Amino acid sequence: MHVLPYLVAVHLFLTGCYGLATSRNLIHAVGCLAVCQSATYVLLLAVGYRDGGTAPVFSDIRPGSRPVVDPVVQALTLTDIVVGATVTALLLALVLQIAKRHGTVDPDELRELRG
Amino acid sequence: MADALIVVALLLVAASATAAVAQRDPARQALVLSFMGVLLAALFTVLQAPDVGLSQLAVGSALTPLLIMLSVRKVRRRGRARKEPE
Amino acid sequence: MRHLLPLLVALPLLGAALLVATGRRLPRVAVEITGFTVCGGTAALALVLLLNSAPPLTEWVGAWPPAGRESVGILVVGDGPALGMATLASLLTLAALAYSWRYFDAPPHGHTGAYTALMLVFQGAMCGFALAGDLFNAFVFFELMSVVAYALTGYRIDEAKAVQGALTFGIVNSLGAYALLMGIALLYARTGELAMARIGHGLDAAGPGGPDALVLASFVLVLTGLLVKAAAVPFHFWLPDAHAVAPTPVCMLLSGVMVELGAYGVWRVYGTVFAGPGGIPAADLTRALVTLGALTAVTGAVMCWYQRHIKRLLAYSTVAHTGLFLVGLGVLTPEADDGVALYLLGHAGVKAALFACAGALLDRFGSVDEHSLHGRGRPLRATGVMCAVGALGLAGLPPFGTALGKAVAEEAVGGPLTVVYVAASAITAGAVLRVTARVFLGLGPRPRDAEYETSGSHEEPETTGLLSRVPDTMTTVPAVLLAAALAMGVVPGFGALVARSVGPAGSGGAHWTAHGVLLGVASTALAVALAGLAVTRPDWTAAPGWAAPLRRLQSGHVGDYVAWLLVGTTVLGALALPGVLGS
Amino acid sequence: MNRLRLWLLAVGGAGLAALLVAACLDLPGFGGDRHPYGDRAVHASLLRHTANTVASVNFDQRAYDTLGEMSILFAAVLGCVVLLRQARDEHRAPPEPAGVARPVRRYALLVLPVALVTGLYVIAHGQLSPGGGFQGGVVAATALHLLYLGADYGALERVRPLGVYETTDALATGAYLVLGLAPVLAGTAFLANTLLPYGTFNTLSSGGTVPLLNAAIGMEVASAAVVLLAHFLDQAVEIEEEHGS
Repeated sequence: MHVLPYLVAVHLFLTGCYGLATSRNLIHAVGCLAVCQSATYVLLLAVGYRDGGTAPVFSDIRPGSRPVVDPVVQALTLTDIVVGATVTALLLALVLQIAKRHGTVDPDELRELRG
Repeated sequence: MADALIVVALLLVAASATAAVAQRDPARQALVLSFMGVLLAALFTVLQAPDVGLSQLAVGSALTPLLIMLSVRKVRRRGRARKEPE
Repeated sequence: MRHLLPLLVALPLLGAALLVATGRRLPRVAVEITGFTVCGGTAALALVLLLNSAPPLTEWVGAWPPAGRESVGILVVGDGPALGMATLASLLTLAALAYSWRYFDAPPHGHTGAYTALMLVFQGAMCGFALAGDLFNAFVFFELMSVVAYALTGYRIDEAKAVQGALTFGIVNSLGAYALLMGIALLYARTGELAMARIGHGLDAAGPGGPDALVLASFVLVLTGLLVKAAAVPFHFWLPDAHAVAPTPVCMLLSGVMVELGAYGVWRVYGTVFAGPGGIPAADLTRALVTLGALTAVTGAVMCWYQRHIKRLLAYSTVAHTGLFLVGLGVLTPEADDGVALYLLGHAGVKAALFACAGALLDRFGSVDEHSLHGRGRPLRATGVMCAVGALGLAGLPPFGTALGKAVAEEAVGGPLTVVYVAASAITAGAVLRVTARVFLGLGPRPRDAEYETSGSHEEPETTGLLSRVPDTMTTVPAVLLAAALAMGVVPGFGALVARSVGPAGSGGAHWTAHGVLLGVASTALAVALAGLAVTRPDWTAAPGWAAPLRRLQSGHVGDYVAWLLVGTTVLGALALPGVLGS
Repeated sequence: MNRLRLWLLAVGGAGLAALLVAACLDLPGFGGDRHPYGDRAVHASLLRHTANTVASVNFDQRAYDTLGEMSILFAAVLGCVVLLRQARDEHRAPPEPAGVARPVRRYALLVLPVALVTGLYVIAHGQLSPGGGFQGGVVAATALHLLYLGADYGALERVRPLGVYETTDALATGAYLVLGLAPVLAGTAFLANTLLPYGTFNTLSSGGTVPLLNAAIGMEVASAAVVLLAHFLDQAVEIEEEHGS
C-alpha cells in the first residue's frame, strides 16, 4: 500500500512508452502519449495525499477542524491536465495533415526524412 | 475503507491503461481512453481531489476521446475518398 | 525595477492576444508593425533589465514575499544569465520577424495575425523559461515554448516533410516534458517545495549522507527533459527532422536559441537544485555531461558532413555545437561557463545568418539541395559571401565572437577535449564551406547521389511563388547578424562584460590568448582543407561504409526515437550512478 | 517489427523501470503527513478569504503558472487554427444532413441546456466549491456540440460564429494579462491580489481578484474548446480534397 500508487504511476509511464515505440498508427501513438501523461497526474496526486485527509475546500467544513490533503499538487495537476489536452489536440492536427500529405498514418511507411 | 477504495481504483486504472495501449485500433482505443478517464476521475475523487476529478472527467473522458474519434473519422473518410475514383 | 521582470513574458503575450483579437480586420502591414513594435519593446526592456542586473533582481510574482524563508508564490530570477538569454531570445525574434517582413508566405485567410502572434508567444515563452526560478513554472514555460514550436514547425501544411518533422518533434519533446514533470513530482515528494533554491536546501537537509535512488531518479528525469530540448545524443533524433523542415525564420529561433535554452536549463537546474551535498556530486555530473556532450559533438559533426539537404546540414551543425556547449558546462568551472556563454551568443548570430542564407536559396530556387543547386547560386553574390563568412565564423576564425568563446572554453576544458572542439567546429564549418563552393561557385563535379539520405530538391518556397530576386530584408538580416557575431569578438570589453554577467565570482573576463587564436586558425584551416578536398575529390570524402549504420539510426521513425529516449535515460542513470553508490 | 528497436526498448525500459522502482521505494510512504508547501497554501488561502484552496493556489498564489497554462491553450488553439486551415488543394462540401434517431435527438436537446447551465454554474462557483474556469469551460463548450447530435451540422454552425469565439478567446487572454498588469501600474508585483477587498468568506464575491481571473479563464477555456472542436469537426465533416490531387 505504501508504494502501490507510485508503482502504478511508473507502470502507466512505461506502458505508454511501450505503446508509443511499437505503435503502427499515429493516432494510436497520440493516445499512448496521453497514457504516459496520466502517469504524472497519478504521481502528483499520490504525493500530495494525506491519510484521513479531506478535500481542501472550506465551504462546508470549518478551517482547522480536519486535516486536508495538499492543495498545491492538485493545482499542478489541473494545469497538467489542460496542457495534456492541448498537446493532444495539436498533435492530432498534425496527424491529420500527415494523413493528407503522405496518404498514411503508419509510421513504418513514412520514408521522407532519413539519413 | 478509503484505503481499499484507493487500491481498487488504482488497479483498475492500471488495467485500463494497459488495455488502452494494447488496443491497436484507434477508434476502440478512444473508447478505452474515455473509460480510463472516468476511472481516473473516480481515483482522483477518492484521493480527495474533486477539482481535478471534475476536469479529468470533462477533458479526459469527453474532450480528448472526442478529438481522437473526429481524427479517426477524417482519416477513414479520406481513405474511402481515395479508393472511390479507382 | 524588479516588478518589471514578469513583463518580459506578459508584454509579448498581450501583443499576441491583441493581434488575434483584431487580426482579421487589420491589413498585413499593420500586423507586422504591431508585432515588430511589441517584440522590439520587449527586447529593449530585457536589455535595460540586463544592464541593471547586478546585484541580481528577484521578484515574487503575485506579491507573496517569503515569510521567514518560505513563500507560497512563484520566484522569478533576473540575474545575468537569465536576462542574457531573454535578451538573446528577444533580439533573435526581432531578427526573425524582420526576415519574414512582407515576403513570407501569405497568412491563412481570415487570420492575418496568426503567424506574428505565434512568434510573439514563442518569444514570451522563451523569456519565461529563462527567468523561471521555480521548477514547476519552468515546466509550464517549457511546454508553452514546445507547443508554439510544434505549431510553427508544421506551419507549411502543404509540405509533406514539414508535418512529419513537426509531429516527431511534438511526440519526442512532449515525452521529455512528461519525464521532466515526473522528476519535479519526485523532488516535491522529497522536499515539499517547488522553488529551485528551496528544493536544493531541502535535498541537503534531507540527505546529509548524500544522494539516494530518489535523488538520482529525479536528476535523470529532469535532465532527460532538458537534454531532449538540448538535443544531446541519444535524445537528438528529432532535431534534424524538425529544424530542416520548419519555416526559415522559425529555424533561426529554434537553432539559435531554443536548443541552447535546454543547455541553459541544465546549467541552471544543476547549479541551483543538485549542486549541494544532498544532490549529485560534481564528478558525476561532469562524467555525464562530458560523455554525452562529446558524443553529441562527434555524431553531429559526422552526420553534418554527409548531408546534402542544406537546412538539415545546418541542423546537424547545431547538434554538434550544442554538444560542445554541454562539454563546456559539464566541467563546472567559471572560465568554461564564460566561454560557453560567449560561444553561445556568437553561435546564435552565425547560425541564424546561415539559416537565413539557406532560406534565400529556398525562396529563389525552390530547393535546398546541394546536388541539384550545383552552380545555380552564382547570381546570388551577397548571399554566397555571407554563407562563406558564416562558415568561417562557425569554424571559429578570430576575431569572431564564436572564436573568442571557443578559445576560452577550450582552455578551460583542456586536454583531449580540445581536440573534440577543434574537430567538431572544423568539420561542420567545412561542410558549410563545401556547400558554398559548390552552390555559389559551381566548383568541382556534381556529386553522386547516395542511397539512404534526405534530398532537398522540389521543396515549396516559403514565399508566395518563387522570388525573381532576393529582397533586401533577406540579405540585410543575415548581414546584421554576422556583424553582431563579429562585433562580439572585436568590441573591447565585451568578453569581460559577459563574464561579469555570468557569475559575480567571475574568472576575470574572457580574453584573447595566443593559444586560443592559434587553435581558432587551426580549425579554420582544417575546415578549408576539408572543403577543398571534398570539392576536388568527391570520391575520397564520400560516405565510407562505417558511417552507414550511423545514418541508418536516423530512420525518421518516431518509435525508434522513443526507444532511444528510454535508452538515454538509462545511460544517464548509469553515468551518474557511481556517486550514489559511493555515498 | 524492427529488431533493433525492440532491443533498445527492452534495455531502456528495463533500466528506467529499475531506476523508477528504486526511487519509489525511497519516496515517503503514501498518505504521509509532511506537506510544508500545502500547509502554507491553506493558511494563505484562508487569509485571503478564498474557500476553495485549489482556486486560491491557481488564481492567486501561483496565478503566474495559470497564465502560462492559459497561454499554452491559447497557443494550441492558434496552432490548430493554422494547422487545420483549408489547404490550397482542398474545398468545402456542405455535408448532407445525417439521419439521427429521434430518441437520440430528443435526449441531446434535453441535455444541452442542462449541461450548459451546469458549466456556467461550475465556472461561477470556482472559488467556493470544487470546479472553476477550466472545468466549467470545457463542460459548456462540449455541451454546445450536443447540437451536432441533436439537430445537425448546419444548426451548430449557425449558433457558433467561429470568429466571435476566436476573438473571445483572445480577449479573455488579454483580460487576464491586464488584470495581472494593473498591480504593476499601481507599484506592486505582477498578478498581485492586493487591489480589491477580499470580501466575506464563502460568498461569490470573496477572494479579491480570484473570481475575476477565474471568469477570464472560464471564458478562455470555453471559447478555446469550441474553436478546437469546430476545427476538428470541420476537417471530419466538411473539408474535402480535390480529386486527382
